[in-house]
Amino acid sequence: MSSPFWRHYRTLVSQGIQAELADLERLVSPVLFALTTLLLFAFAIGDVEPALRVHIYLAETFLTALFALQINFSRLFEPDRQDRVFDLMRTYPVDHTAWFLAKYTLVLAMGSATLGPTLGFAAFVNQSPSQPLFSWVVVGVAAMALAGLAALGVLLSAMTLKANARQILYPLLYFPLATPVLLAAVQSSQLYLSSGQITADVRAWLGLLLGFDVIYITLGALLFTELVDES
Amino acid sequence: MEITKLSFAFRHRRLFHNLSLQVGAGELVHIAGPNGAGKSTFLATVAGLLTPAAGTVAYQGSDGPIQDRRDALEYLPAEANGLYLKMGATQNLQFWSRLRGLNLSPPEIWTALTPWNLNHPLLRDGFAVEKFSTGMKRRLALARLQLSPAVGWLLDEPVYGLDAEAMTIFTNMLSQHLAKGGFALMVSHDLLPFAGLITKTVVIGGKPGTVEAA
Amino acid sequence: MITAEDRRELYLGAILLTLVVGHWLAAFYYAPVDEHQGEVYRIMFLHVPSAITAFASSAALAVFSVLGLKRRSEASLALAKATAEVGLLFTVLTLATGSIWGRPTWGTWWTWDARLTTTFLLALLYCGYLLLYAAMPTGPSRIRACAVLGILIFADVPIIYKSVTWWRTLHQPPSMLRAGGSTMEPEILWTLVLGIVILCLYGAWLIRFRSRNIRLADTLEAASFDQLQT
Amino acid sequence: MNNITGIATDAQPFIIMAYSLGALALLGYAHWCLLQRVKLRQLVAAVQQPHSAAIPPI
Repeated sequence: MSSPFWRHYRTLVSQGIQAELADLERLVSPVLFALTTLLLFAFAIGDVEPALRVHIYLAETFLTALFALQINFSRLFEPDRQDRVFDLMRTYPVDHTAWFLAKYTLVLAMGSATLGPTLGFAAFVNQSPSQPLFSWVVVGVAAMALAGLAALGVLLSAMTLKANARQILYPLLYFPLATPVLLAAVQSSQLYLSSGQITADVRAWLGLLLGFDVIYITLGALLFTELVDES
Repeated sequence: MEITKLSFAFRHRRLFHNLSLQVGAGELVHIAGPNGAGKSTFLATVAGLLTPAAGTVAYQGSDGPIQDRRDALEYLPAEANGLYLKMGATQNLQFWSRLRGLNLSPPEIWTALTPWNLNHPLLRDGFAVEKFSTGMKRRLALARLQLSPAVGWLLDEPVYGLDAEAMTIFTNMLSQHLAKGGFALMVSHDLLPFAGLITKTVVIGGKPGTVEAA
Repeated sequence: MITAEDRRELYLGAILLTLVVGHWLAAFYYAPVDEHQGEVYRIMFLHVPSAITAFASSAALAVFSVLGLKRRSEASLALAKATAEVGLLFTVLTLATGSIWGRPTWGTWWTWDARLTTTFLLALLYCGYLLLYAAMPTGPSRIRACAVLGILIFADVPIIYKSVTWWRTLHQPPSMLRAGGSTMEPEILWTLVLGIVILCLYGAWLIRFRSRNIRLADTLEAASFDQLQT
Repeated sequence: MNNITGIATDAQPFIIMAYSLGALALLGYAHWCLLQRVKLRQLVAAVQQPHSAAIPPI
């Protein structure tokens, strides 16, 4: 497996991870943002009668996840933007698909590092004696959502690399495109939690989520090359 | 390397037009011309960063045409060194050399740092490169160049920020590279150290893209 | 100042515009009264063609974006940008007429009807495209970035539509926006089809006209840079 | 167009509102494009005067 593709992939992933570890702020700030957002939701929504608690919990969790992940995605190329590393990388014989996959893997890792605490903390603050809200199926749904969003995130990040007012432009492009993921995640989790098992409806929603993932991973790999080629 | 009729317009402004140039083994081409004439744009175009309006850049390896220009060229930008600023010197060199297919152990990287006297236990590891001085960053970038197997160097103000001692180290390094059959295109405001080495001069911004033998 | 070419373009535009107005008259007087909604359903003859033009524009945007990636020319970017602009115009028109139609029909200005919601998102996506166009400096990287976004938008619309439709069917049966039940009387059907064709043609004309303005502005920008030079 | 004869009165205001919005959008945008085209043509004419840099015929 030492063909250039995998060598480039491993080199880029390990460099990406080291860049994250070298600058811990990049991992901590999205989590802090997520926890703050969850508190804001709790203060805004206040007490909820049990019937609605599950629905509110899921809405809060996935909205917070969507916002927090957006921070990870939009700052993905930050280390590469400094000192023209990104341009230099383009003059190196790097396989562009390996480059995309490396960035995708990296943002999956960063995303899980944000998603984990978000899901945990949301269940923790919203639970009640009768309703322990944490469920591994919801975590699975969140993982599927992350898989699609990450591909979209990498593509948008590379696309807006040279745009000015990037910080405000990114969410304006990301959120509308990500709505199907939010819908699918909340709906499938809610149907599961209310019925207790994977019904046909839940499977339908998960199928849509899977469709989104597949489309955006393939589009990502194809279109990333277009973004990185000359100039 | 064979450049034929390369022309480039930046924001519809013609920087160089129909510029043709042959660069053989052991040649050092000096890119001359007033500021803002497009010297850096020319190097970036040859490096593949910018799409030329017209013309081609062809790479003739000893055993036939080179498929990917990026295998043959190592680019040194003018105002940047391509360094991960939050990481250490060894990590940086290891990354770029591994992308070139070299699997160097840290001690091997340290020996590459030695000529640029960056091989200090406190400096080479765990010390973010952003804390380096401009000259030290430039020397680290030149160490990357030295490690690279690429045959052609595209140097944009290589000696920027270097002190006299580093300047001589760079000149020796460049002449060794040329002696080994490598070539280089260079933009430099300071030509004194390279007097004997330059084989050709290309003027950009003066008369349109003419080539005069130095 | 107006060249002969401009004049020809304007004649074509005038013809299309009269066709649009002519169709409106047909919508008022030729199409019969609808037994469910009475007269107010006539808004459909503007709402549905406008919606179809808006979604057709997203397809056109994708086509110009792929062209943009292939040829990397400013011309394809100008066409794509014009398409996004006209698309935005028609999505906003669709939302406005949809909500005006909704008021007498359901008593509210807005319902989370699947098609309306998707149109709303499409409007946001067009705005995003125009923002990216404005945020990037002129040059090949802008052509590429906008082209990729154009393709993303087109890829996402069907997913959005499916997810929104499922989201709504869980709560409310498909809305009764379709006038005259499933089988439309021939007069209504033909008036509607005619309206769709005419409005799409008019939309295409708007795109062409606007894209030539953009090309003209690009050329003048180039001239101003040359002026800078001398 | 204030009283479209032959249309039931209660639906009239909504139809008028919708179609006038339609006219505003379709005509307004075309008008804006036309004004822009005229302005650009004037600029081109001004630029192509003998004293300024030559510009390829558009």
